[in-house]
Amino acid sequence: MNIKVRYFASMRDRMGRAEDTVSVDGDTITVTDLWKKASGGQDLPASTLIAVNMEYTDSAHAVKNGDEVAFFPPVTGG
Amino acid sequence: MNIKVRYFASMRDRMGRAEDTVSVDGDTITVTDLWKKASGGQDLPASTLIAVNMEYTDSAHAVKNGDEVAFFPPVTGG
Amino acid sequence: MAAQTHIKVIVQEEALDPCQATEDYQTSDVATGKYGGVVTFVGTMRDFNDGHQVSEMYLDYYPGMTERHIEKVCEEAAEKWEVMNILVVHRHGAIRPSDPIVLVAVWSAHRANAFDACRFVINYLKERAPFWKRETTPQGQRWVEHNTKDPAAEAAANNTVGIRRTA
Amino acid sequence: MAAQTHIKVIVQEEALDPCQATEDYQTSDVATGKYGGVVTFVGTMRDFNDGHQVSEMYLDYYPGMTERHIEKVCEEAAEKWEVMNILVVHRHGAIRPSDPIVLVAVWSAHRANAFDACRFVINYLKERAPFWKRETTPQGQRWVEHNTKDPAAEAAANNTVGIRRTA
Repeated sequence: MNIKVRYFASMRDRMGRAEDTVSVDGDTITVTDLWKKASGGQDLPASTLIAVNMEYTDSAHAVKNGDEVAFFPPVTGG
Repeated sequence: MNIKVRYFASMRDRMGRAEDTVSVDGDTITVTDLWKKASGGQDLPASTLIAVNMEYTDSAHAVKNGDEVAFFPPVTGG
Repeated sequence: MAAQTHIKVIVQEEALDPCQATEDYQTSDVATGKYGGVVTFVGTMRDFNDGHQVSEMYLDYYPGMTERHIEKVCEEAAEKWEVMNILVVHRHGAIRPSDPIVLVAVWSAHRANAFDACRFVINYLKERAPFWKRETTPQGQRWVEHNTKDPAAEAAANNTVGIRRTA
Repeated sequence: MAAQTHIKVIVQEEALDPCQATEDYQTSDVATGKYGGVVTFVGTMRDFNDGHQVSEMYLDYYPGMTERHIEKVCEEAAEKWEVMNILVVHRHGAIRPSDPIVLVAVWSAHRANAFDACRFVINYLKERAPFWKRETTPQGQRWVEHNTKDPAAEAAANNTVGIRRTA
């Protein structure tokens, strides 16, 4: 399955790109493992926020085919 | 001395005029007596508000030469 | 704080364009780049009151006294909350449904102060400011009555404003 | 209440004219003669932050998620307070000092509800809405940091909004 991954703000600068499409074997993958694949084995930086399908969630969340996953720093408000 | 007396809202309708200039013998007169003179001997209607020189006051206030006295119903706000 | 707050109060018979009034005042009187926000309240005439249709309202006021008392309340707000500018524009005379009646605009570095000060001023204007309403309904014209058992107490309250006076 | 409240949320890169936006929306979407007042908050970029000069700000956002979460907060406000209409317009992208960043406008029959709802929505927007600020100062560009010890707790808080949630 293919998962769309998006990065915002300083996370986009850090990754050097705004989004990835990550190919995953199997029906599901945790956010933690998805991040490892997308980042080339790095640990998820402390205080990173996660959204799956535009709702906040945590790193244990099981991502499924067609989900959109986003990583970003704490929001600063408008 | 001459005292300028002003009426607002339903008090103006009741008096049939917006203002009077009342001639008073002596240096001072209470608001109550001033009203009696201006109204031809009537009692001050209940719940009438009084301002002297644009500050709220009561009917015992001693009015002096050059003062402006106003009679009006309770305010309704804007 | 009062010394640092700029206050402008206008009572006018002409139609009120709240946007234009706010923008004109902001351009001429408000320090650019220093305030974080502006809170405005615009009050508009409704076409009903106490369950009956109102086709026109006439607002009487006491020229000089009305402005002076509104200014005093703005000064009181500026003592309570740190705000930069307060603008009040209020109509008098004949007003029709959906006409804007009143604008209160408060500029401040911090939004909480602007909200509190704006609310304080509009509460005074709606409850205690020297205005008198006459409504035109299908039954004719009538002065809106606000019965007072104790005019001395009301007069004292009106002088001190004191909606949230702490003393 | 929510079913009776009309809510519109716009996040745009174009310059924001708060007056024009409020008037256009009011003309097209707000029932004439039925509301007693409208409370608006307009937030403007200041030229300083944390003691240093800011010449430009860039606001990043998450298209789709940002609007959805703002709408949820407006719905929450409409459940708490009886209001007729809520309009939110928020900038993203490059913003310069004294540019309007955000407009929140709330129409209501009773002004207390409009004040409360407006304040609730702007507090959310300023504190928890999915925006990220990058400032340009004499020292260069920097993302504004908001350090979080516990991202899971923060995520949960952001989902529920709950600034004044009673449960």
